[in-house]
Amino acid sequence: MALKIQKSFNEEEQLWVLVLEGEVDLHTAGILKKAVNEMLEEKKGSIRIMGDQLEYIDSTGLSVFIGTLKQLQKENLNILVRNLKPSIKKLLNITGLDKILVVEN
Amino acid sequence: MALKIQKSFNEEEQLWVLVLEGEVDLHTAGILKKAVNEMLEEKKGSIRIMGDQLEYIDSTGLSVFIGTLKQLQKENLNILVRNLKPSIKKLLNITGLDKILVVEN
Amino acid sequence: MNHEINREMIELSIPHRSEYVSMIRLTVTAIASSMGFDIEDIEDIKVALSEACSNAIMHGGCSAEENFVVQFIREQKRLTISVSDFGKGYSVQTLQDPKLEELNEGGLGIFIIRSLMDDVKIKTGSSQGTSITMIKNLREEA
Amino acid sequence: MNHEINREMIELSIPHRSEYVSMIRLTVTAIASSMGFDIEDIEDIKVALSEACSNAIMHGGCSAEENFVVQFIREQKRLTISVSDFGKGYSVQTLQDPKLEELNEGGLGIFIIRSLMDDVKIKTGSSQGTSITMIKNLREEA
Ligand SMILES: Nc1ncnc2c1ncn2[C@@H]1O[C@H](COP(=O)(O)OP(=O)(O)O)[C@@H](O)[C@H]1O
Ligand SMILES: Nc1ncnc2c1ncn2[C@@H]1O[C@H](COP(=O)(O)OP(=O)(O)O)[C@@H](O)[C@H]1O
Repeated sequence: MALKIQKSFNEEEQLWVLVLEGEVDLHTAGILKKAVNEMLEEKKGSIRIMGDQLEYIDSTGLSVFIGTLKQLQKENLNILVRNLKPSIKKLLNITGLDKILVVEN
Repeated sequence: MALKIQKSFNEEEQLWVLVLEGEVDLHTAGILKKAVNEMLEEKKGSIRIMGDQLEYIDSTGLSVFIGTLKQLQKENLNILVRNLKPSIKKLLNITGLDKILVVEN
Repeated sequence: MNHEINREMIELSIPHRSEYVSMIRLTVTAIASSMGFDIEDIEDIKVALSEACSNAIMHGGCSAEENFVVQFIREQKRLTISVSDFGKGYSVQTLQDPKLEELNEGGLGIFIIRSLMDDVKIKTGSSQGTSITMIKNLREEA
Repeated sequence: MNHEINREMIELSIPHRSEYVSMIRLTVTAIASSMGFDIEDIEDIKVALSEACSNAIMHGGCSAEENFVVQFIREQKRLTISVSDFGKGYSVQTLQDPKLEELNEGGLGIFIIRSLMDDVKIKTGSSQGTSITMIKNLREEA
């Protein structure tokens, strides 16, 4: 399974919505990084990640989040995550990343 | 993926309907054989195999069909197959089994 | 995925147990689809490989503690798969085409492999083990 | 599926390429689920194994033509997985726990493996290659 990415800017909330579908691993993390960088070049804003269809992520994907957070925090922006699977929540918890980005539910 | 089997006797057409779901291979062919034998012990009758959800079969499964045909033909009964995937039809064609059992569509 | 590969080898060593045949199908599906084989070819490859593995497990005469080996060689335009067991072997000369009209339940496996794959070679012999090598070529785009 | 197994070994040899990590996850999912691990444990195992494979691929320093080896040892009550590369190795002593508050992008992999698996051992050293062995125990039924 590969990774599909949908991005759109939510004008109302003034943030990027990023729908991730599939698996983020060593093979696909580069695609995620590229998509995020393009978004932030187009327009600076917080990013909400929709995790409903995110089946898998590991440290190679979390590193992309961390790198992005570093950029965003300078401008007081953040990453928000929504509807993550329990296994992925567990990973954020283990690494402490859930204390740095915003887990919306 | 394993194999799930549903069997029921269709009184109107006086035949067994066998719904196969999943994969018939070396590991699961024994379950199929057992199910068929139990059916025919309960009541002799032709067997219609519903292939809508049969994802995979190979010679270990075809051998069960052939062994069953041997029993059925003695009583002028047969095996009918319906809604098979193209790859499975191809296999019946290669082996010539499509000329011995009844392919309903 | 489209970088140039000259030749890559993937090898799987598996116990002589029927439970593992479906896992081997998962593996070859992943390999073949990433090479660009279409659904029909992938199904052909899955069946042929399963037949070879079933033979190793059923006929090799090895115990479940012993392993057999599946090797995949991935080249630009073809996939070569070998299944090798270290079991009792057999005599290829005695193989006959299946006679389905007589409703023989056995003898279909190697016939099916030869029908579905582009090239098949068998190396076997009494107590030498058996190695069957089969090739599927990627079809040229129309 | 419930026959008695004392100890079975499955081995996979794979090129140093990121494309194969998802295939390795398929393999371990099949093994772990047939052993009776629950969904949560299977996810833990998938992540830990992927981390180890990513490290072999990223840090081993091997070319894509070389292979690394994943070995699964399946016992009644536990699964032992080793990932071994024949690359440049490293010094485990210098490993530090990740400092996420400093937003370091690296150094999470081994920390995650240790968090998710029941027992982890690393054998490595300059130009000796690296072998990481991790164990997950089947939980007793409640
Ligand atoms: N790996 C093997 N080891 C030993 N004998 C084998 C092996 N593969 C095939 N054979 C022999 O060849 C015969 C034909 O095999 P095959 O065409 O697959 O049909 P089947 O498995 O249904 O008998 C088998 O019955 C067996 O005697
Ligand atoms: N298989 C390996 N071969 C060589 N070095 C390795 C290997 N695995 C880990 N390392 C070293 O250990 C460090 C920490 O690994 P890890 O915790 O997985 O984090 P990361 O991969 O993000 O750096 C790596 O940066 C690397 O220097």
